[in-house]
Amino acid sequence: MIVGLQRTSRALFTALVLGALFGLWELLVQSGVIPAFILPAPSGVLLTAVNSFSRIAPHMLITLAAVGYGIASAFAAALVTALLMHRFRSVRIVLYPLLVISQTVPLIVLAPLFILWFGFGILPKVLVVILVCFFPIAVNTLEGLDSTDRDITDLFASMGAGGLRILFSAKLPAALPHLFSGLKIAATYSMIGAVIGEWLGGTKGLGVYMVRAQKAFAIDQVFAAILYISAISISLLLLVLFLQRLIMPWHKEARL
Amino acid sequence: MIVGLQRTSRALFTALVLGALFGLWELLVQSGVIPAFILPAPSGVLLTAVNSFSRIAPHMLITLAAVGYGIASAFAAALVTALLMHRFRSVRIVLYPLLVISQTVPLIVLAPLFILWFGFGILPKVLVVILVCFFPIAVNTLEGLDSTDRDITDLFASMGAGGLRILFSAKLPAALPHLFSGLKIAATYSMIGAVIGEWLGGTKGLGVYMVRAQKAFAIDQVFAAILYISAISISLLLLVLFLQRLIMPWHKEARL
Amino acid sequence: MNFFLNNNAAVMEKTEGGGSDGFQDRQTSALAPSLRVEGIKKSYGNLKVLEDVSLELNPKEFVSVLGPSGCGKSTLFHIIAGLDLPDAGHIFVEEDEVTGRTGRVSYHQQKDLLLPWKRTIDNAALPLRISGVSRRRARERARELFPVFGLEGFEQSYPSELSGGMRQRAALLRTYLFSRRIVLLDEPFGALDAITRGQMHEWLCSVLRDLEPAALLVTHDIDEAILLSDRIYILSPRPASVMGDVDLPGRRGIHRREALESGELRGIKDRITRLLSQGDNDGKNSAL
Amino acid sequence: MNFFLNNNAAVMEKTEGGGSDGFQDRQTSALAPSLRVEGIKKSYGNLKVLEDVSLELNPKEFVSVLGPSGCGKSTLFHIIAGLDLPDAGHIFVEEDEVTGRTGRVSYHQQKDLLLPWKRTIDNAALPLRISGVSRRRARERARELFPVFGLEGFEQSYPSELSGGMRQRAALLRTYLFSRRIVLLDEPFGALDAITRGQMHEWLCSVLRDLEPAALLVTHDIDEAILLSDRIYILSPRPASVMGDVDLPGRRGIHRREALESGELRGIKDRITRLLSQGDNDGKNSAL
Amino acid sequence: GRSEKEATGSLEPFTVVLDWVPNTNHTGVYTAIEKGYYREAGLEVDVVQPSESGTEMLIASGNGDVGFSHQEYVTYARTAKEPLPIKAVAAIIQHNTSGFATLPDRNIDSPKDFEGKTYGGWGTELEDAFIKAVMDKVGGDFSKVEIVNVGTTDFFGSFRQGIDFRWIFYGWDGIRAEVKDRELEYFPLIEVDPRLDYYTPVLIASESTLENRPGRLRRFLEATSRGYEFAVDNPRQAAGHLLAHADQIDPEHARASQEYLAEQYIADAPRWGVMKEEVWETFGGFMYEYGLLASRLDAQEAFTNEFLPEQ
Ligand SMILES: Nc1ncnc2c1ncn2[C@@H]1O[C@H](COP(=O)(O)OP(=O)(O)OP(=O)(O)O)[C@@H](O)[C@H]1O
Ligand SMILES: Nc1ncnc2c1ncn2[C@@H]1O[C@H](COP(=O)(O)OP(=O)(O)OP(=O)(O)O)[C@@H](O)[C@H]1O
Ligand SMILES: [Mg+2]
Ligand SMILES: [Mg+2]
Repeated sequence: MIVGLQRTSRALFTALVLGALFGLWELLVQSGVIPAFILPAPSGVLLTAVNSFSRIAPHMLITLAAVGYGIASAFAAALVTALLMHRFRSVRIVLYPLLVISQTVPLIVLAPLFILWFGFGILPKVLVVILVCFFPIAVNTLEGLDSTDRDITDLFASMGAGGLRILFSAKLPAALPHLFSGLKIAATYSMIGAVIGEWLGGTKGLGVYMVRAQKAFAIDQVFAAILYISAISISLLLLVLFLQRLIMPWHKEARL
Repeated sequence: MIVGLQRTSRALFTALVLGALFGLWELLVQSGVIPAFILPAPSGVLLTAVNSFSRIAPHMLITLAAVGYGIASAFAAALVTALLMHRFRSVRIVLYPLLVISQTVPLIVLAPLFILWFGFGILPKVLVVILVCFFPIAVNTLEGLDSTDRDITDLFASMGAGGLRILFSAKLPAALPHLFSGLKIAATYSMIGAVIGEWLGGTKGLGVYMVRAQKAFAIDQVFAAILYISAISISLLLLVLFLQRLIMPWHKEARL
Repeated sequence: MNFFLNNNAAVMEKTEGGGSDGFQDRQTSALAPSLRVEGIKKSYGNLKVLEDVSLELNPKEFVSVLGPSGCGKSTLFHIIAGLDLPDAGHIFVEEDEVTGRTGRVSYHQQKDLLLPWKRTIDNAALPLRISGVSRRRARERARELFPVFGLEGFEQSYPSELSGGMRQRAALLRTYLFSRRIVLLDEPFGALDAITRGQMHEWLCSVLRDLEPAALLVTHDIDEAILLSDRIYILSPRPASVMGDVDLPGRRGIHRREALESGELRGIKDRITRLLSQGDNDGKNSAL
Repeated sequence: MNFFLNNNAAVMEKTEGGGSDGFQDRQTSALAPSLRVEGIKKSYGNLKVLEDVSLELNPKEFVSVLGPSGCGKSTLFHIIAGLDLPDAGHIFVEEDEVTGRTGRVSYHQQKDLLLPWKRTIDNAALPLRISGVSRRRARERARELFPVFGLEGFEQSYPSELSGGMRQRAALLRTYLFSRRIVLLDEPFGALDAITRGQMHEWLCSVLRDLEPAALLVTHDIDEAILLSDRIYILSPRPASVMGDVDLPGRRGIHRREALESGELRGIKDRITRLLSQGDNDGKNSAL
Repeated sequence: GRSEKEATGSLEPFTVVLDWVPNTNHTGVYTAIEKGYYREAGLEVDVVQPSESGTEMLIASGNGDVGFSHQEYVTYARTAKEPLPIKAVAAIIQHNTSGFATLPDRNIDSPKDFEGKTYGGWGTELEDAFIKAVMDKVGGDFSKVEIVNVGTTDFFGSFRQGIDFRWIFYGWDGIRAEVKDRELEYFPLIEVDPRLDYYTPVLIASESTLENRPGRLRRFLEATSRGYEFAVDNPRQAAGHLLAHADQIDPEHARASQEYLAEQYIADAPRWGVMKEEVWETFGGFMYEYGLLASRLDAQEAFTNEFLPEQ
């Protein structure tokens, strides 16, 4: 009961402060201190978002498909890679530097190359999403596997468990919190990845929609698209959090 | 001695496999399977990188300045923010959602807006770097502060330590590994942030250089720039690692 | 152990606070109690841990608390130290209500809680640093005590490089440097071997003789309780309440070991054992 | 404790492996030893931990290892269990060399090592799962033993919800379900209160009588060692070597408690204490 | 209206890659789609938009059949260290309708006044050369111009951030200013230096398309030229076709731009799309002279009129 109340009042407080911030922004634009073509008023953005939903929706579905395939493949690939890197020193030695290097190549340069190599279909977008999501999941999971308490693996070994059993029954569960940290990062950035992929070339999707809106000086529509992108990213994040609570009930600290 | 040998042979192995990979790439391009205008041969890229160093260097310095200011300000701001969010529930409630939302807005959309608002100087670039680096440092540090062993803070409290003392003597050191995780992410991505900022607007810098090269179809120069960007990013990462070893000698696991 | 006796002078010199105005007998218990615990109740969610615990600790008195594992002894100490709030009840230190207030008692926790990022010497010196002593001075004070605690040569080691017993001794050294007039000790000798434990007992007795704090000790070793205490409280299984207390005759300490070993105190030991088992037979809980 | 006796039948029924062909006396020690530890040396970096440790464990024999805290007892057990390689020396189980090989002995570690992500019942059932028993069957087997270990009602709790003593009992239950003909016990009763400890002692004796494994126990409680053992090895302070061993007369177990309490075994206890202190007086180490 | 799609099965897919977001330069293609000219030619046309102009690379690597490009990029591409196998196959507009634009308050009366001012562009060396060329003509000092890459920042937005002049397509940004009633100073490139009257934009195709699928390309260009011819005659309707595919464009802006371009698509040429070798030679020479090219351009390699409809 008290917890419930606290929660409500906390949400209320957040809403109030955020409301005040947005109110100030609205005021600044309405009063002309900030010209609307530089920063549209939040009310305008909201209105545009609602009004153009039916126009944005088909683009959104295209982007979501890329995100869905991307996260799923990144997750599977990252898990396998982390397990292999953990188990085989040689795989780790070769792959780890490559992975880190891959993160230092600007997406904005890579995405056009992907399109060059793989055409205008969904594939290059999915690849960008994978590129964004793979690294945090793989590296976090690997860190989790590496940092499993030596005593716990010893316990399994002393009971005659083999290497694979230790990997899957001891190390993988111990690595779950890390894995979920990686997934949370992946969820946060996956939409951005897909949008950048589209931004740099494509026929449909939120990215394409935004470029067009921007070049047509429809800044309210750019912001409306941002609104949808943020909303989807946050929903994905909450989904991961929900999954974590579901899968790791013993872990009391599952938070954002 | 044995450790030293192992290290050497490990490095040798990595070098060998990476060498083989690059050799394959070279072969594919040289033999014409991949046209050189799509993907230049590594030998060509290396040659270009060496030859055009004197032309790239001034751009590099500009980009490095933005990265330096960006990381430094992001670090300071993130540390303060994390401490405030940890200590004041109200700050956390308001800021945390805003921070997460800020991460879901595509940089590629924000950077042009920054330019619109702050001009073509170094400021918008520094802001992009801050935007990229602030979040991982702040969130990781906050997580570290939050997850400090309750027993340890109790220990301090039972010895009569005040809230601030507990914050700085117990929680901050306990949060250091997390803080460094955040810094490692920040170091990896800071260069990308600066380059994107320049790509989307600026007078000088690696991003500007790359746009020019790309528009003139000098793809070998684009790749040479990528090479420098990766090298700098990795040097930054190693620097953070070195600092971690220096500052946290008790932490045996300081790794990439 | 001769080691200890030789070093007593040094130990005495270094102790702070606590009027060491010579040895006094237990008659002081007639004064107002140092610590009064009144009707403490505590639950975690649906789990009732402390039912209704009341106890008193007189100045200079050494009192042990015995109770089955999991009955709530550590929880009780946490509340006394002000680190947790009770659901009901009050804590008084020297007649001041201190419920939920920290810093009035010295609390040695069950876990060693050494800070992994500090070298052993800085871990030990922590309480001095918190009370404002300069780093140099604090280290000096701590260093002098390292031989006494069998930690010589490990001043610069990080806690991860110490064995379980060594960690516990380092934690004891830290508690020693945070002496207050009331000391709570939660199984301080849990991880020590018999010999070291015996030596620590003797050392504790000599420290107590010098500092004369009032001390409350949690232990699961009946012999240890008998050896060190003026009085023993017996707690029931969870939810804990005080099942009774046993007064011990004569002066505590080294003298009592002989009485214990010769079987002289057999009657008292039996009474304690009976009280402890009684909680079980009440069927209050299914623990062994 | 009556509880235990009542439940013996159940316990017996459930135990696996280990020929329980009735009770035999200690004459069996004339056979080839179950476990032979030969000249084990081990250093961590510059820290010499084990100097030269050799010992033997005969079939069905119960042997304790006493030694000061930090001398290397846990390290020795790790090596025997095959989890660590010695710098020199060999381990033989039933005449097979098993140095560095795991799975041949049942090893109860000093820490409880419960998996935080498994409920208590699945933690207990872990060894059965590893040896290929189905989840349902494994849980059934484990559940039956929960009352015996005083954990009834906590089957579905996560380890973080148990007290220190309860965790240790859960770990013991797990070890019980991984019975091998050789059992290593590293301070299994460290966190238990006196009463529970006494009950665990009796229960251990009855289990040993049924399973007849050869057991090696690390403890820092001399009384415990005397109560349970056929023989006791005394280790020197670090770097550890065997300082001597003490044979105990008559049958171990419950009968011996009376002998102990009546002072009958005083001579032996004194001898052990002398041996243990001797290591100290040698000045090998600066510990108390 | 949009024609039905039931015949898709028999149509050949054909991909057109734009050079920018949809605008009035592309209208002919949209008109051809809307009027069903491509269907009549047996083509199912798909329009793709890249924002970073990588169109030349995409076409060279076989991603897309025809792309929108510009003569300067084709020239670059043909003379690059690793030349791109592409050719211009049609000119969209016959004369260069681009130039430098500034706001009246910047007090720029002639290119000489660029001295000490800030130029905002896309960061290419070509732009530097143009500015230098026009300033050389009137005796200005190019080294006193500050060059800024404004990336995707919009026209008026950049002027608020200290930019003094930019390079624009009059048919798009110039018309927009007119529609919005904003005053603009405009210096057309062709008035400064006739060598700068080159084809921008052009349609390009890869050499392999020219060799292996000439028929398809011919049919495409035939339908496309019908589209542009229609736009020349019916600018208002053509604007509607564009708007049907790019709903974010301000309709008024689209219509005004369309009316301006109706005069420009064919202009003085015999028919839509044809290019003169002389123009390629001259502009190639200009780029070489200003050090933008490593080697001289062979105009024959860069363009062809061969696939344009006869008559
Ligand atoms: N933070 C907590 N949340 C929920 N339950 C708790 C918490 N702390 C302790 N408990 C529960 O309270 C009971 C008492 O725990 P406590 O640690 O006080 O026991 P104890 O008497 O010190 O046991 P031991 O002798 O084993 O140390 C246990 O059942 C434990 O599971
Ligand atoms: N992994 C390790 N690295 C370095 N030193 C270690 C390691 N493990 C143990 N040691 C050291 O080896 C010595 C013996 O440790 P061990 O845990 O075997 O002692 P122990 O006899 O079991 O002590 P206790 O009775 O306190 O449990 C200690 O000094 C410890 O610091
Ligand atoms: Mg406790
Ligand atoms: Mg040990």
